[in-house]
Amino acid sequence: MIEITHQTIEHEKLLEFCRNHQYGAVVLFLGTVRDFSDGMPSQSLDYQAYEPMAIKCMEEICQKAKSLWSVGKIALVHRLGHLELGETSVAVCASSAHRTEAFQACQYVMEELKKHVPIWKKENRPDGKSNWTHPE
Amino acid sequence: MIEITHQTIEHEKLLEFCRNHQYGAVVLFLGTVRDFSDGMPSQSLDYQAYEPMAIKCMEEICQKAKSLWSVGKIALVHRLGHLELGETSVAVCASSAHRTEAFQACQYVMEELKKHVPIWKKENRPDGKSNWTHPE
Amino acid sequence: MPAGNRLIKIRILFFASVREIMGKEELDMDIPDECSSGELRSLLLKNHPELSKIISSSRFAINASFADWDQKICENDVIAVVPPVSGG
Amino acid sequence: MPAGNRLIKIRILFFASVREIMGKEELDMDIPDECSSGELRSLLLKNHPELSKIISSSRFAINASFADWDQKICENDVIAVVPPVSGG
Repeated sequence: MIEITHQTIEHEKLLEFCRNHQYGAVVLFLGTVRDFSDGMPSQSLDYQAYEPMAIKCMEEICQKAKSLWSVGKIALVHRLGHLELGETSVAVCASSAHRTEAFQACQYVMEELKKHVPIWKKENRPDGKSNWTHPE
Repeated sequence: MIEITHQTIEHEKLLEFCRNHQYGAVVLFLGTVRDFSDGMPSQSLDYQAYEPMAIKCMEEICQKAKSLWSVGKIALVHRLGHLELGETSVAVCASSAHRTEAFQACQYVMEELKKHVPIWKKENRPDGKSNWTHPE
Repeated sequence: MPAGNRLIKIRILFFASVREIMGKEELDMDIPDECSSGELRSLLLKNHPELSKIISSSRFAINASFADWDQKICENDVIAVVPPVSGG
Repeated sequence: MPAGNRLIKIRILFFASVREIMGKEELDMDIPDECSSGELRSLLLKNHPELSKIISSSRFAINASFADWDQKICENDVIAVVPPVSGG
């Protein structure tokens, strides 16, 4: 389950996809729009992606995670467009027979997503200014 | 939010408790009853606890996690009684401004819970035998 | 076992396989005053040798806190035999 | 820039601050045949010096895969300028 969506992310769907009688451990990560980023208050965010490439990268990352750890299922969904405070921008879920693998795979997917997947965030500040974020 | 319950664990309540505009990262762990444990098929599980001490230990573990990592909120719920395959036996949720802390705190709480909290699991096998689990 | 001047009333709680072996959830006992957690363990083992295997890997808790073996037990304390835990 | 015998048609996609600077989502270009990804970057910078800062930290993708700077571009390839990503 690898998706890019302009709608609200329904994390329950990721949990349902990953839960299974074979896997005793399920880890879900939600990234949500928070009040402050690097000390500056954010009012809202806009996400943009190079969609076909982003989907391809997300699939590669999840495949790689499955090759690195003994995990059952992995689900990864990223939201695009305009997001208000508190909304979910990304959700990752991993299931495994054992908890350590589920934690590691879930964390790995997030790290790789932030490093390589062509998705960009624009921070809209209360003063009306907005900036695309391009980490050094 | 630290609870022991005989009812189905509603993980959405833990997520709701931990999500917050200040915290951009939320990690949820679910432990579910799986088909095999140490190679032997399990049909169902029964959990028993020394409840007042278990609650106290769970509170201490969550306090300790908050002292070790910069986390926002932590929720921990353990189920008791009879559980069928696929049901959630334990749920931990942690929120933080940053994802690494949320992952680490959530994983720490699970490790400590499995080591120290006076809760016991009985495995009921398809052949009708059942055994309390006491790890060496 | 110290020859205490008097006896005190305590309660012992059993869980999991200890409860199965004992066939009961709790046991009220009169034990010598100044008895330590370790001395209570010896007393329990003397009366219930069938516990010897599981007791060797169990900890004791006094009033819902893990206790050292030299911790003294007081009147009305609640002692729990805590075999290796398996929650999660 | 190699003096290719002929020109090929390609499309370049812009995202995030690159899109803001360019004022458009994409640009169709005729470039020399056998042009590499790095040579296209030089060509783009020559025509749009305002991109110099962001291009210096950007990668290029050819047909939705990250490309090395010496990778050759073919007719009808879709090139994306990929500035540092910030998803999550």
